[in-house]
Amino acid sequence: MTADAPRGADAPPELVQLLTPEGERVEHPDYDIELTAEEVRSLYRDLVLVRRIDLEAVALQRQGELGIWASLLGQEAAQIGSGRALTDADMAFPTYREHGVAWCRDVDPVKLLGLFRGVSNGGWDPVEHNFHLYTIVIGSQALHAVGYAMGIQRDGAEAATIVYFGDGATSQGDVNESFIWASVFNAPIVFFCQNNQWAISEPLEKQTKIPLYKRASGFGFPGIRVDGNDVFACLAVTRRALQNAREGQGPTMIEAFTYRMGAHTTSDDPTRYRLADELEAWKLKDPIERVKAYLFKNQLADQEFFEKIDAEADALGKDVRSRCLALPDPPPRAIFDHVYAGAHSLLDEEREQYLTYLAGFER
Amino acid sequence: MTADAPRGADAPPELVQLLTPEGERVEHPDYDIELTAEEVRSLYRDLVLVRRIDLEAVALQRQGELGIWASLLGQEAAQIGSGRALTDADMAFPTYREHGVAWCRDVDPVKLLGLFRGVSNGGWDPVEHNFHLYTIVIGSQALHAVGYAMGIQRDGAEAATIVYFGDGATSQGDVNESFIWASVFNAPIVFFCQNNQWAISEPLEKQTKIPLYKRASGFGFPGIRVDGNDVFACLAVTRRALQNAREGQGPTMIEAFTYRMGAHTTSDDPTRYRLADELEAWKLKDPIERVKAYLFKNQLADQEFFEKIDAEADALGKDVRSRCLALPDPPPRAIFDHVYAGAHSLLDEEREQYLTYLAGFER
Amino acid sequence: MTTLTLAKALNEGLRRSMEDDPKVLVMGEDVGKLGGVFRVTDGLQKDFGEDRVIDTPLAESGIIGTAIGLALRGYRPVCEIQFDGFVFPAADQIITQLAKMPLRSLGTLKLPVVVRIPCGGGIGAVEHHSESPEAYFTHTAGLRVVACSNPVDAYTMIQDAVRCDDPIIFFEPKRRYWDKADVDLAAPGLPLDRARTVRQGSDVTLIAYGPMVKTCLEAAAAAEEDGRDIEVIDLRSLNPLDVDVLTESVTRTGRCVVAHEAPVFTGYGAELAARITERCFYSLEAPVLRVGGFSTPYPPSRLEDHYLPDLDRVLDAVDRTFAY
Amino acid sequence: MTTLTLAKALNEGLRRSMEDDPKVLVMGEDVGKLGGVFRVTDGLQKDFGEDRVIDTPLAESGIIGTAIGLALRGYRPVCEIQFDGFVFPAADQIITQLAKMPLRSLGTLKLPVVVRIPCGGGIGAVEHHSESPEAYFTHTAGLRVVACSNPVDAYTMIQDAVRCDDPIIFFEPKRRYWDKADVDLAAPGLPLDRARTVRQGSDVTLIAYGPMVKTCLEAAAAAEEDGRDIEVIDLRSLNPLDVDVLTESVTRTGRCVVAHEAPVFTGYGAELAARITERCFYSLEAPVLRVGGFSTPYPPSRLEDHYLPDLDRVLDAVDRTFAY
Ligand SMILES: Cc1ncc(C[n+]2csc(CCOP(=O)(O)OP(=O)(O)O)c2C)c(N)n1
Ligand SMILES: Cc1ncc(C[n+]2csc(CCOP(=O)(O)OP(=O)(O)O)c2C)c(N)n1
Ligand SMILES: [Mg+2]
Ligand SMILES: [Mg+2]
Repeated sequence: MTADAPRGADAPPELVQLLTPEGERVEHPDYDIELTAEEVRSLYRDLVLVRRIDLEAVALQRQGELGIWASLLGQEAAQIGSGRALTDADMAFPTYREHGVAWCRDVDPVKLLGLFRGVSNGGWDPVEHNFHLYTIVIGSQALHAVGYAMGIQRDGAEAATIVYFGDGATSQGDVNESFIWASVFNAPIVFFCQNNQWAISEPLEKQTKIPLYKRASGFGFPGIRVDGNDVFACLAVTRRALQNAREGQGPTMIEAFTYRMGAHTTSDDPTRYRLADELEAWKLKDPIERVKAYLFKNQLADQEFFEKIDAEADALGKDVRSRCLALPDPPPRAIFDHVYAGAHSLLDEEREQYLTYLAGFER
Repeated sequence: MTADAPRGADAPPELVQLLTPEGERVEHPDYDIELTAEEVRSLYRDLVLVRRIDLEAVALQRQGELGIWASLLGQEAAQIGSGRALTDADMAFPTYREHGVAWCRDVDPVKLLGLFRGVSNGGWDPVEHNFHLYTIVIGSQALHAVGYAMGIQRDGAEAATIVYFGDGATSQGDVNESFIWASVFNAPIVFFCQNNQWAISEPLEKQTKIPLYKRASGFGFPGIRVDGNDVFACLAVTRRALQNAREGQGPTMIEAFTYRMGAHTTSDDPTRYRLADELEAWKLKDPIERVKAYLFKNQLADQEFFEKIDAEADALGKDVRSRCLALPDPPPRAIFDHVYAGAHSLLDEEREQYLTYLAGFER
Repeated sequence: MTTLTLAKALNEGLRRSMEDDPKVLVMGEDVGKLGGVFRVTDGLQKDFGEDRVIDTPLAESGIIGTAIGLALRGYRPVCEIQFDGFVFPAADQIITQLAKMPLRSLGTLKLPVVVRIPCGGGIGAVEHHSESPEAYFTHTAGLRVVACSNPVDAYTMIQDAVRCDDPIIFFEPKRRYWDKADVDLAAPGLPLDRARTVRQGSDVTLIAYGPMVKTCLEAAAAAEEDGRDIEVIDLRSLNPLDVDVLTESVTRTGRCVVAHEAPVFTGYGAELAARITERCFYSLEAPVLRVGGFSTPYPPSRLEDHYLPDLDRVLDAVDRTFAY
Repeated sequence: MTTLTLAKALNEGLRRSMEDDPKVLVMGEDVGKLGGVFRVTDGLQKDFGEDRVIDTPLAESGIIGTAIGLALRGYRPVCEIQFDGFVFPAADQIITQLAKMPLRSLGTLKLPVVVRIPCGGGIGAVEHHSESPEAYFTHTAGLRVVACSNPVDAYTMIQDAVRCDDPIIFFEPKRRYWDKADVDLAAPGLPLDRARTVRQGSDVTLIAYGPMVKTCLEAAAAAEEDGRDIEVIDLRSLNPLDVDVLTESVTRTGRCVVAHEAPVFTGYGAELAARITERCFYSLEAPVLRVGGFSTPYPPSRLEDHYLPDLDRVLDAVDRTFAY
């Protein structure tokens, strides 16, 4: 029972892996998957594009256009692999770093940027995308996801729910309560924990003494650790878990073993608390490079393809940037709108008073 | 992964048991214990006396002398076994039903009754007895206990902490957070869960799908299920867990498999939600009868001994009753005292105003 | 007309809501077979099944958190918090999630969740079973907060609350659960956000809600014997506040006393006093006075009669407004 | 005299507390190596070790709950809640345990726990990072609640808070962390429960605390140009309230405005307004007016300048008191 969290280069033995960092396809007895060349190219494209969006967002923050940004750098495979495992009918509950999953759910990236720019606290329609709003209070969305899954059960629907949270979040009471609820009600849910080894400045050892995926066993459902930098494995494992959930086999916890390559957010300075060589070791396990190597080696894509994707990424980056800059500030009255669905005398009065007050300046 | 909570007569296989319901001593490979005749007689006495206190309290409540009472009937062995495993230096954190543990910590039973009578919200000095106050908000004391254990660590003291909670409490976020803290800080603590099969009207299946003691494995420390109606086993298992804690081996969770023979509290009506034959099955496993049988069979006690204990119990019951009836109501100013350790202008003013107001009636 | 206790009126109201809308769920600790510790959900599980009347694990954050998820899926959960003092483990889910999610979604999401809380003291209970936490929630924008005081209102208010698309904290006056009244099961109620003048008077306005309404009516009756004509207003809705009814009354009477069980300091009465003073400054003959709990935790039950504002303390405050 | 930012003054105060008393601990998320997201605990772990400066698991209930246990064992934990909006998972431990345990023990137990909360808006942050939850705690009997507004007070108040035997909620004005002042490290501070008149004036009393003190001083300076003489009081302690200082001032000026960032409705300002009106009824030329946040969740940052009371809104309220 000692800490078992090799944040360095060595993959722990129990890890499900289908694609090595060198781009070699490996077999796994339980989780194999068939992917066409087209599918792999498509995953590659996703990975590259979301990384590009992320880079652009970091740059925009540096230039003062966003208040803050939480980068997904390094976690692309975990998010694209799991995100692409979802069907349209499935519902996803993110934390605040799931830009890759948002991409899979067709949420306009500019809407994500809007939140960090401060034009709204949400921005997209969760029902339209079956992708809930970002949740900033760590862990609280896990219970929403279980409740939603209980709703799916009651509807008799052919769907599952997935909820995303980090290694740090596993310490919150709410996340543990969500395990209990899910188990007791046999809810169709997948707990997808991106263990990126850090919760701001705190290493995994501050949250657990044993591998996180083992937490599930204490609540009576299966836990699996997957190579979070391996998009094939993340896709395979999540797909299976979702299918189990849809079939009434209850919850699964997936620990995607990955690494936060960047700062916690643009406000953070990781040099204060972690060593550069840890980062270097993880660079060798980059989620994109290994897919590229695989495509190359197996001649499933040529230079032209990669250039095309890069060009698409650049265009996307530019588009996101220009639309972000064009985001209008909301009007003052937006402070008051939608707080309540119905009329609310107090709020209505405050709105009117404030707008009158503001109008006074224009005179 | 189905519910594994035989609330009926059959003991689950993984249960640590040293004394059968028939009073036969059985061996256990890991948890054996040597008890002198004197020690067994002393345990028997404890069991009988706390049951008597409890009966008296129920009667007092029925007669309107207590607002409510939470009976320990059926849980005497779990409480006396674990309570007698404590050394003076150890600290215990109870919920609200631990009258047997309180007895082991030399807390005057009348002080417990005082709480349920409504003369105070606490009543004893937790430092004097190394027995914390009763905690009514389910599960919240588990974190206090872990914090206290972290203090023991920092003091370098030779002591451990034990915290009591029920099966229902295992669903609270706080209890699960306390598991995390205990594991991460390797705190000298024993989690003693009295699984009495019910949380008011809710059977165990509403809290867990798997045996509760397995919860610990998800957090990286050992969990053990003990026959909670077997005072020898409870003593042996708790003693070992406490010793492990004192020696720096970290936390243990003990699930004492027992049964709430009475109502949840005197306000409750269990006939609304549970069947009588469940109760009948558990009566055969009575924690006191088996010790009596053991003492008898092995000629470690004679009729005279049992009569003496019964007489002592009667006397104790009478004494508790009369002292309970004599408990004075606190004076009105007690509302204000001890809210703050230091002076507090607002409270001081309210106290003075109210006492002046009251004095007005006497004129 | 049917004679119902307040608890039974809530039960009937819930039953009707469940009959009317299959999306309505009831959830909480012991709400199923037991029917709740106060029997407010008695018989509902038997008639609507375990999928609609859900006995939950013992965790309040879990109750509210999963209710939010169910609401996101289109359900209308009515959650029971077993006692006032046990709402705090759910504080985060209520304050940071339930209250704020509609705005966060720019109105795309509605969260029709009702959180029922038996509240207040006077039943001789142990710690945490007698509290009045309303001010924590009235100060939380995004929530509606209501409190019923009698069986007639209880019956319609719970149905209106279930029908409302906003999250609502619904306070039930514990010590009045067994009060009886004739309830017309077909009569519509006053809109949920409206106060009711429960007694007309001209000398002073007495404002209360929940369990204190009865106390205030008794105080008014007693004062009548002394020739003092007290108007009593039952707020019913604490957020939003039906301030016009209060303004009209205090403008007329010139004096006002507010009473609640919660501690006075930063309590809900402070808002009433401040707001009424803003509105009625020139009409007030005396400051708005507050009667309530002390700045202490709720005391052990043998002292609760001192803590709870009674007829005498209410009338003492009334007298004091006349000393100005 | 040393020039210190408010954050650094807190850091120095904490350092001194830890030097003076080996039982003082610091705990929270990222308080160790990182020194806290605002660097208030910078360097403390390096100098006092991991046993005294504890990076905790990510769970606020756990932080306060274990701090209570440590206090029961004789320690004096200073807990950091990373941002105001994240105090709610700890609400139960603070409200039902920390606040009530001393009384529950009839004074046998003391709980010298300090809960530090960076509070307020104005830093362009995302949701939950700009809130002002003080009213939830001032309404919770058993707690003391204080708010510092400047480096000089920050330095002594944190030390006094650590020395105090009661649990204290200690609010730190986030957007003022980088404000600088000359601090005399040897000078004793005003007692923790006392308000300070930070500017003398005769026309109207302006009451604030925490981040709004600076705004109010700026408002007073601006008003001076218009010939209006505003007195500004920095409350420092919210519970208990130093009501005598307020009464004296308002009796003199006859007008009063209170300002805070939290929503006005059932906010702390309601208590100030109600209490001051009770005390100064005959002296008031106008009702006590409140300026604060709206009855909405804290808005996205591009709108926060509208939400936060600024100099203009404060002076508008001042003007309105003169319209009576
Ligand atoms: C309840 C709560 N407490 C504290 C925070 C501040 N905070 C934001 S992110 C974070 C660390 C989260 O770590 P983890 O769960 O591992 O997710 P990651 O950021 O690594 O993706 C903390 C402490 C918060 N958002 N919510
Ligand atoms: C936070 C909280 N929620 C609800 C309650 C009401 N309540 C009191 S006891 C109880 C059931 C407790 O069950 P369990 O933990 O199994 O302990 P037992 O009573 O069986 O000893 C409940 C729901 C409470 N005291 N605290
Ligand atoms: Mg992380
Ligand atoms: Mg139980």
